[in-house]
Amino acid sequence: MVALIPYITIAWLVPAFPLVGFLITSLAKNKLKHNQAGIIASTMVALSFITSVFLFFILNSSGQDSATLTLFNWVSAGDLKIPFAFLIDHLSLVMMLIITGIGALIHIYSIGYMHDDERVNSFFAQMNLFTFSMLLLVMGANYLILFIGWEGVGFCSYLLIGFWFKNPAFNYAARKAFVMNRIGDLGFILGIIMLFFTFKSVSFNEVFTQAATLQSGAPILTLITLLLLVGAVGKSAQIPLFTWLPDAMAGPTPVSALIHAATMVTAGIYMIARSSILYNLAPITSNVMIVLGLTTAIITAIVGLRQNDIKKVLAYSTVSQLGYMFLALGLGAYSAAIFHVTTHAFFKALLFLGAGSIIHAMGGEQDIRKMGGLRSKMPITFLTFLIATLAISGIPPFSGFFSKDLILTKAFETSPWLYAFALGGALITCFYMFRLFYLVFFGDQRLSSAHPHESPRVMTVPLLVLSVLSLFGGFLNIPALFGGNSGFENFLHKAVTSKESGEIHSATEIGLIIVSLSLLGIIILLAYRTYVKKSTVPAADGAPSSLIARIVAKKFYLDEIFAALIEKPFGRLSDFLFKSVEVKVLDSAVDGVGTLTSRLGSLVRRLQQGNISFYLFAMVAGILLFIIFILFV
Amino acid sequence: MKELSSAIQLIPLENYIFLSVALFSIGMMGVLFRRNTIAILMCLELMFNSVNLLLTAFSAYHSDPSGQVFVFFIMIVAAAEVAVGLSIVVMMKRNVDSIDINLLNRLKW
Amino acid sequence: MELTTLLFKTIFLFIILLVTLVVAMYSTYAERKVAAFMQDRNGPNRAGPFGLLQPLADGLKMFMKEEIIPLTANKYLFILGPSIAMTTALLTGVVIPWGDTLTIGDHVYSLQMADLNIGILYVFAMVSIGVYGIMIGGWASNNKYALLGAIRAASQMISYELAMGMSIIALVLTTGSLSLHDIVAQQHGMHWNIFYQPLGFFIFLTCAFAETNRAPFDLPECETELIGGYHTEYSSMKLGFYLFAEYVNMFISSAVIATLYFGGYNMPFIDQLGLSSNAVTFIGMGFFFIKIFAFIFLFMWIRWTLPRFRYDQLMNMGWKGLIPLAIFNILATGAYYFFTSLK
Amino acid sequence: MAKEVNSDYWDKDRVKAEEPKEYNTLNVGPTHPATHGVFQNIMLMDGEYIVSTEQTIGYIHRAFEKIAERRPFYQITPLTDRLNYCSAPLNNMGWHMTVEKLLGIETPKRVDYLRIVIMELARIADHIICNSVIGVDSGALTGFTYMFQDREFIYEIYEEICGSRLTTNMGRIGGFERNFSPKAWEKIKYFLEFFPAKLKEFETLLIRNRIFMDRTINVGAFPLDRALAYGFTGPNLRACGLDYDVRVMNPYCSYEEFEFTVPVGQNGDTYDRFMVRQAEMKQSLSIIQQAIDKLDALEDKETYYARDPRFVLPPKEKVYNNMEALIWHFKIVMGETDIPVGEVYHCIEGANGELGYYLVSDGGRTASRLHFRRPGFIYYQAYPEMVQGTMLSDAILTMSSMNVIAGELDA
Amino acid sequence: MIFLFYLLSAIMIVCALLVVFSRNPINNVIYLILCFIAMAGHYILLNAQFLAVVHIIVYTGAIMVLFLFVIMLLNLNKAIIFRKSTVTRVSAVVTGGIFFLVLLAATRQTFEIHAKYPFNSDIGLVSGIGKALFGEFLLPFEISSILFISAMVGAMMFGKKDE
Amino acid sequence: MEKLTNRSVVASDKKMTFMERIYVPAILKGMSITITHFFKKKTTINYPEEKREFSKVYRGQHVLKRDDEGRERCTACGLCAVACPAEAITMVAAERKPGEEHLYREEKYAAIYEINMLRCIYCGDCEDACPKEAIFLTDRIVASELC
Repeated sequence: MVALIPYITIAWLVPAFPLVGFLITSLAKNKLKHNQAGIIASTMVALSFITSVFLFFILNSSGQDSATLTLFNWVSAGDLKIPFAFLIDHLSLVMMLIITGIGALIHIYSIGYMHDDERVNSFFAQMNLFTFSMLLLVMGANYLILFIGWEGVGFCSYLLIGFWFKNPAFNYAARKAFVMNRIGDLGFILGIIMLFFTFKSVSFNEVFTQAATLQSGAPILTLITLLLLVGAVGKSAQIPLFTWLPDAMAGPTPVSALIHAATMVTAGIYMIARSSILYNLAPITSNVMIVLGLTTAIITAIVGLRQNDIKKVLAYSTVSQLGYMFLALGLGAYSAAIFHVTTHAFFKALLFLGAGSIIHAMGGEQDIRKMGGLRSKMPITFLTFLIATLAISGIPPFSGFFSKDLILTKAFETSPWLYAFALGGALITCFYMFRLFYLVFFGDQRLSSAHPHESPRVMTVPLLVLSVLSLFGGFLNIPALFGGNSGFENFLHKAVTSKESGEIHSATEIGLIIVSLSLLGIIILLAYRTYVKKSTVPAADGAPSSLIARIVAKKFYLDEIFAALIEKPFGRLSDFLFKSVEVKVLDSAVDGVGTLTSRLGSLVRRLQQGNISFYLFAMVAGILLFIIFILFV
Repeated sequence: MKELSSAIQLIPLENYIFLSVALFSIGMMGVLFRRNTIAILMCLELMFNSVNLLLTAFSAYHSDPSGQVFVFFIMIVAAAEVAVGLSIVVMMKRNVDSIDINLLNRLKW
Repeated sequence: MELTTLLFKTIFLFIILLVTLVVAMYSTYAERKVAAFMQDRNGPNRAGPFGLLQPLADGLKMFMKEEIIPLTANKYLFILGPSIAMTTALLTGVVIPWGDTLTIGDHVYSLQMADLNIGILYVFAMVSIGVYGIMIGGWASNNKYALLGAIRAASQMISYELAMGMSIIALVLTTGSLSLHDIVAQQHGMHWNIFYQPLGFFIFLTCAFAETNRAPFDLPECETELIGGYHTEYSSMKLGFYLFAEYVNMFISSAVIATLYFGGYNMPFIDQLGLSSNAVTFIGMGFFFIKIFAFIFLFMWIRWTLPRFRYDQLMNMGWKGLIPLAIFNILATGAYYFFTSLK
Repeated sequence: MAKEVNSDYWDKDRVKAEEPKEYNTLNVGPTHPATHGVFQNIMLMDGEYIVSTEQTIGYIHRAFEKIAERRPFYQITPLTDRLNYCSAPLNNMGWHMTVEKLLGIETPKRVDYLRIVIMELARIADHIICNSVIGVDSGALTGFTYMFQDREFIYEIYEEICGSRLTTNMGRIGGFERNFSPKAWEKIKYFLEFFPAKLKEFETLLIRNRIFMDRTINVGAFPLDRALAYGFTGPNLRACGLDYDVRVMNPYCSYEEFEFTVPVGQNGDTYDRFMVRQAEMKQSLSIIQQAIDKLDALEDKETYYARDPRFVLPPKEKVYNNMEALIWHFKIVMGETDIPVGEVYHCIEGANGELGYYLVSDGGRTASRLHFRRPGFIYYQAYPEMVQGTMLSDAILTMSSMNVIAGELDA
Repeated sequence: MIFLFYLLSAIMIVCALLVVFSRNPINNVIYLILCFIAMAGHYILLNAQFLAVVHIIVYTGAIMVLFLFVIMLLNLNKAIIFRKSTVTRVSAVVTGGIFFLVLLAATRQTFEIHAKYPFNSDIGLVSGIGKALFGEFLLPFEISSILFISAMVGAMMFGKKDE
Repeated sequence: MEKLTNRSVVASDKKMTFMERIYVPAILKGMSITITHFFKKKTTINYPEEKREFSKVYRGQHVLKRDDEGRERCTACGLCAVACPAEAITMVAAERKPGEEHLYREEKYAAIYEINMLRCIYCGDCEDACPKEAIFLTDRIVASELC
């Protein structure tokens, strides 16, 4: 037993290190030599990782559930008293470890990846700022700090997506991500405001304590949770606000790995898991989440089948996996969701970094149709990519298997149909991932101009570390079925209240696993036949194909539907408002005021001759009159 | 010093009021009278100081230091005002080669 | 005020003025001797034994010289300049505690003309008025070199006043009083402020050099650039006043430094001697003057060693060097007292 | 900072039209304490900054070259004294060598070495003046007084050799008027002994003092290409970074036998010029030591002039006792000796730069055209360019560090 | 002591009038300085020693030096030839006079407050003002530093030459 | 930058160390030098009381010498006037009268021998030129009223 409170004070160091890194790299942007910014930034993140690990052990050995570190009084206006405080509990620690640990690896990787970029110092500054914001998000002890981190990561994401801002398409992608996030954020801040009006506080502890007393299914709770869900949907790229994430791949690959796979997009998951008490009390919202999550998982997986850009494939798979997490959240299996967040962070970061390594090797080429045969050229990347692919497909004993299986099992507990759909999505995932894998690494090299080569050590070492994590990450939570003790779930249980669910027979469980594994094996073989044996290469983008294929390739026309449903009506409305209301009513009113003023002005102008002495005279006379008035009248 | 410190008991407060009113009026007259911007600034200082004197007198007669603290603040404001005012004069001299206040009738150079 | 006190004060005032003038006069002699000795020369040795009458001869020469007021100069201001310089230089002496109390009969007289409770600020006020002497004189000469000198002098003195004031603030933090009498009384024994405020002393010393326009801060009058600077056009006794004012300033600033940082008239181990209080007072006064002369010597020593700054470097050093240092000193002192008071 | 303004600033209306109120003119000279001679700089000032400068020369127009063209060669020596009067023996020797070149007189080695001793002493004296005066102009008078004692000692050495101190008129065409006395040798050796320590002391006083460094570093810096374009030579060129030294590039007077380094600066600022001169003094000391060693090695201790009867006065005993000698004596003094027709340019490394003598002879008893290349005159041409945009204090230091000697401005 | 008061007041009023009516700006400055020094005398009479010295340091030592500085820099000595028309000047004097009378009338009620309060000779000393300044008025005191900074920045911006 | 020789050495070092940057050590070093000089022997020569020793060959005031028998050596040949670069010497020659043999050594002598001391530059050329060893520049300092 260790007394937690004295040690918890060092928690402020965790976000402080990246902040310092950001300050150094941004202020000394022009002074730093080539690699210095990267080294500083990586060191800072690594330092905060070390601090987090330390905190982890402290928390574990203390036996306490949570601790709050209040730094200073932040907002104090009327009733609203919000301290700037950090909440350290198991949930936030898990997130901190993911952010700082994977963040550190990605920072190190970026030293190699961004080596030749001229704005490398800005890059690291922004990455550090992102890490800082993300840490604020997960460490904040109330919704306001969470919101600040929320907005901070959104802003950094915007900056980093548009990092190569000279390309207008990238700029557009950045703007799109920003705007879509804003839609979600609107819901989110409304939710926070509702929270405040309901509970007169935004602090987690107080809100949850008060919420526990409320009736389950109370309308106000449903409203709040729905509004918060809107925020989560925006941030975590669920239907219908998911289209920004594939476009966000415009940013540098480490950014995609860190922000758009491992950390930021899971912020929504984190937020809902954090508010699990509220969600437990709002069954309607949970059902909405199940539907949303499952739809997202399946639809985006289908879309992923037809993508040819290596990063786009990964992006859709991310969205799909996020859908699984939402499914888990909706099922009330919060710890399962967070567990999937963790394993997903490992293997998806690994996938992105591997993709980055490949892109690096191919000289910037991202089209998988032009790759191929990289197996021998890039052995380390090949190996690590294989591990990651197996992990995401859910092959035991890789980490993805455990987390995905957990979610599937939970789904089966609720309804076999859910299980079936979820499994279908997982199979599709498996197929397109192996499609990607085979196209990239097997066959012949299809682009003759590139000279692929293994990446430098600064890039491969993070890959290896991550692959180890992807390989063994699942053992954190070995289910009882395999003789484990569900360590992760128990660990998180202290911070997150999961819904009670029905027991499931272990034989059924084993059966389910066997079914899914055999299906997966078939899918892998299928993919092997298609892409290795037959060496099928996907058709070019413009090639005629079936309707479904076209629909899939066009992402179910979601962007177009958005345009038709939202953009055009708004455009018409604004057009109407501009042409009739503004020009005719408002402008003429304003102009009338202006004309009146100028008429009056031309009358008064004779006094306004710009002669200061005259003004002074007038002023003195006025004061005189005033005093005389007061005194004698 | 004893004699000096009890001096206020001998001088009626009215005297200070008369004096500062007179100084204020002189300063005011100067502001209206002169066209030289620097001289006008000086007359403003004069007016400030008459107020200072009055504040100090009241403070002394009330045995309350707040008045003198206000004088302190007025000095601060005066110093800031002079710094900005004089730089405006310098700029004016540069731009129109004169410091006649009547030439300062354009809003923008 | 009692008649005896009044009488004493009057006599004392005259003595102070006399001593100030004599010291300043012989400072000119000392300066020439020190300079000569440091430069392997003999210095003045013709007027009287060892040239001791040289200051008198100089004074006589100054008086006998023709008064020249340039035709284009502003006559009144031209005369006003040196007068202000001289007056303000002499006025500062009244707040300096030249010695402890003197007991004559039943009366106890303080050897300080006026124990203002804002003594240091008074010194500052006089110093800040002293700028006018140089500025008005330099401007009234209607000479470009003189004007340049006057402008340099004014900006230099205003700039260095800031750092000087800040170093004093740190000192006041340690002493807790603005009264020079209290400050000296506190340093009884060996509790000299130099041991508590070494950085403040260093800043104050530097600023004192700048305020008295002594090398390496003698830009306003530097011979090789401005041909004498603000007093280029002056001759005869008006020039004498300027030169004299400089030496008076040097004397007074040495006295202020000795008072503020070196314990004034306090002498270590004087209590153990068991002397009568009057004897202690006189010995202390002597010791005080020894300190003053040491500082005057330091002033001269540095002048004859260092090259001078350039105008912008001077400003840089004042604004970017000394003022931050002084602020740091204040903060450090404040922090020290804050944390010691916590215990 | 100062703007580009045409240097013909005294077209007051034009300046006024451009910048109506900002600038005023300041006369630095002709009797300014920092000009060290009679010349005038009319500076257009923007506060403390110099916008442009016009330098005026001609206050001491003495028509040197024209006077010299009317005189027999040996009478020109005292005139050369007055070019750079800080290193008069150097000028004397240069002139003698020029004439020897025209007449084809071969000087004995011992004369060469003696000349080198004197020339390097003169160089040291000159550098002492320049560097100590930089100290004076920057306000440190004391170092000046220390160094001037040493210059005084060098003058005593001159006095032992030729009887005069400042304007030496030392040496004669073909050699010296008399051999060095033992006392002179004693003094030279004593000087070599004590001077390095004094030099070190002077350096300690100034060169690593931040005030001095701030005052001099990057003050009056002059890029090498501009310096070459103006025709800089000597320490001022070497301060810009080019190691051009006549003693090395175009050896005369047996300089090729001596080992010494050529100190150079970095960017030609005042500090570089100061340091180059300091280093050159040390080199000169080593050259003198080498010359003394070589003299000691020579068997001959008596030769002090070339045995050429045409221009070298016969010994006085011969004049009294020998008719031919008397005739030659009269011929030489009257300037009636035959002079070959020819055209000669001879340059030496003067203390201040390449000191050149261009001599055209048409066979008459005087030069038909004579021109002195005075380095100070050349440096002063670049002065406005060097000080444009700097402060008044910088201009003063730049001027003293260039070592412009008023005597060289007119000829 | 009342004599001292009258003496100082006379000096002040005469100097103030000279500031207004003297035409040479340098003389204006010098008269104003004299006026301020007399005012410092008044402060001492009022037992406000600290204020007296600060007044001298700030006004005489800094503000007026600035005035003098600017006048010297701009060489305004000869430029002052412009005058206002006689009407304006007369009306200025008249207005000033009326203002004086009105203000006197306005302040006449205050004449009685004298001697209502106990006399305390310590409030003008450093400690008294310091306590008020760093207690009650701490915030304005801190804010005044911001004012100073903005004034400095403003002055620099104005004074900078257009490059 | 190209080098003309292999002898060049960069003489200046403009990088300041921290100790040099804070002024004080160098200032103290300088002050220690000046204070040692304060106690050193002074080099001043108090002129009228003390006099410097001149070298034997010092070129001071001109003297027309006489020979061992007290006769003037000058024969007014005019070589000195010719040799004088400053044209400072004028002389009027006169014939030695009988009976003046104890005054003048040769038949001719300078009745008037004038040196314009304002023009004379003490170059010593006249001494060189004189075939009779008559004119000499001595180690006497020329009194100020003479020039």
